[in-house]
Amino acid sequence: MSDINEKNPSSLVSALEAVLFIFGEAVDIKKLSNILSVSEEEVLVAAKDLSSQLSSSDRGIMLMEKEGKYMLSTKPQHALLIEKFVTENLKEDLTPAALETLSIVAYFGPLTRAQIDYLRGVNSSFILRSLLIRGLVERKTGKGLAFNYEVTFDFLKFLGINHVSKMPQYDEYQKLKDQYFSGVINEEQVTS
Amino acid sequence: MSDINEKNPSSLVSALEAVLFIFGEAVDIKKLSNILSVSEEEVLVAAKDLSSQLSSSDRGIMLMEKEGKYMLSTKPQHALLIEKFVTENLKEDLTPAALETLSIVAYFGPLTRAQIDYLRGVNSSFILRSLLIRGLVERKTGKGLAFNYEVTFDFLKFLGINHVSKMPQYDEYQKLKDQYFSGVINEEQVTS
Amino acid sequence: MYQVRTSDFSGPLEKLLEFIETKKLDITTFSLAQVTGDFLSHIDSLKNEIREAEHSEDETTKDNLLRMLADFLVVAAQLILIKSKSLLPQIQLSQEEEEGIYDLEKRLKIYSQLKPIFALVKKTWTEAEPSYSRAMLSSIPTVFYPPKNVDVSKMGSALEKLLNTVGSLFLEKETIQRHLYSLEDKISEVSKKITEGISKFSEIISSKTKEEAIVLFLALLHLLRENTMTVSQSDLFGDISIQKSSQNI
Repeated sequence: MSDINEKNPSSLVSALEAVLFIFGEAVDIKKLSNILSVSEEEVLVAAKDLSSQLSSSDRGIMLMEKEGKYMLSTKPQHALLIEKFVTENLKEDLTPAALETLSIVAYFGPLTRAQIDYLRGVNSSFILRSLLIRGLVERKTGKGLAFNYEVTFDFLKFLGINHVSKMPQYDEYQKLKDQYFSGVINEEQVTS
Repeated sequence: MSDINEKNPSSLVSALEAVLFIFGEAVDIKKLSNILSVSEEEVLVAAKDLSSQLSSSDRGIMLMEKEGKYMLSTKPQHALLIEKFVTENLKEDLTPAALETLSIVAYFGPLTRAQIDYLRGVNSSFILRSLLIRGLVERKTGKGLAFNYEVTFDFLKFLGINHVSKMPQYDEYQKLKDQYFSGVINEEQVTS
Repeated sequence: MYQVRTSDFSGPLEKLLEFIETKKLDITTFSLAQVTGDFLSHIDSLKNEIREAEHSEDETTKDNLLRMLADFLVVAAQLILIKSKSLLPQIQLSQEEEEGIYDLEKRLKIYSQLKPIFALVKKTWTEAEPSYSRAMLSSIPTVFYPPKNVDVSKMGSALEKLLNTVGSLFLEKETIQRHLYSLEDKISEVSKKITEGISKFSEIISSKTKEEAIVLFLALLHLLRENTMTVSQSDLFGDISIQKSSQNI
């Protein structure tokens, strides 16, 4: 195996699949570009290629993508088969507060806590903490001091989708984000 | 999906791939026939089909067969790449989040994952998994269904101490242990 | 994870929207003033639940209710501003407070647009078949790989840093409780002053800050609903006269 081989587009798709298969968890595009010795753009192209190949009905797995991270998972139509021998990750019910917060973060995230509070009209620190503990949202350091909240791969897995844009009526509500929330969501808000 | 769908040859190949993907280890054909609700002959045909599809140069994984057992693994041409990737990952410095988790386990272990999550305020499953693989923490079966996490003896030796009680301010923190974990929900309640 | 005893776990905006929809009103400042009473009654029922929960062992439910009450009080304060502006024109609102009123209206409009999403997500969450992934490096045997950047003192400071953060969480809970108790105090303050013979609301609020005046007004509305007193206003923008009701307090 040499780096030259990996530059062959077909080998690159193959190597990408192998790395994601072994790691199991999500891998950052930077790490992938580094290990595969290709540019991030080339990783992007290979990921797109892999994803479209896996979408064939013969394939049992799919490529998930979120914020520049990739991971392989099973297609949702096999859930009943896999449930028979996997016991972890039980999907628990959501309280209305959890549902509200998760929905807002899924459709409009990444968002700061101040932005979530604004949209919900209440202080969300407690419910965000519980969603963080359940592994349904995660937080990342944003541009300022405030954390940005977004949904996790586990959340997407629970819904059996490989990208957040597969949420129902996602595009429709993105329009709402642009029109209605201008000045709310896009503004850099300082959290207390 | 219903078992009838799985009888569709294309779906069957897809289902076989999904099941083997999750199992990770070699699975007996009897077990596969049972999980997929098809005859062993049908599993054989699907396996042959899957194997030939995976042999395409775009794919990074392959189907291995040995004495009636099947398993997915990466293709041999990626062996060096995978080894490099795995080693780099294991040798990485600990992130602040991983250091925090490791410290909690060292001072307050044995702890369940729910207790660790509660104290950190975020889900720790990914970090605990990586600490496990690096041999820094180990898990043991506790009283209930949940695992208990504690640091390994190898790690203590690496730190130059022979017991966790030699950690700085150990006794002081022990006194606070009950206070810090008072709000954690009982593991049995969560899983039931 | 949370064992919520109440099936009705709606937040303040959802509740407000519900009251406005019940009265078949549009989302305007006027409508907000119309539903202030309903909103305050709802706060009362929340407080009753908290009292009931006092005897329960369920700390999580108590915590949830307290936090929810705190959220409702924040919105209640804005509603009281709106209501008091319509009843007590002598209260001059600052630009910030005027904006607060407009903001509540705007947020309620946004919230009403968001509401269908919650139903969509709930349906998807309940019905979707999940996807599964492999455990991290599941085929790799455990080998001891000690990190270079770790020693006992670094671990000690990592823990100290975390425990400091956890400490501030406990503090946050106390702050909420303190605010709630101060509201209760104001209610008894108004009640006491009336017993002492003060009959004009303007006298009660004369030497008070605007924030206090608003809480006192909230207390007044509260006592009104409990029928412990009656109020009258001679003209639309006049002072409010307070009479102790014949019933015992």
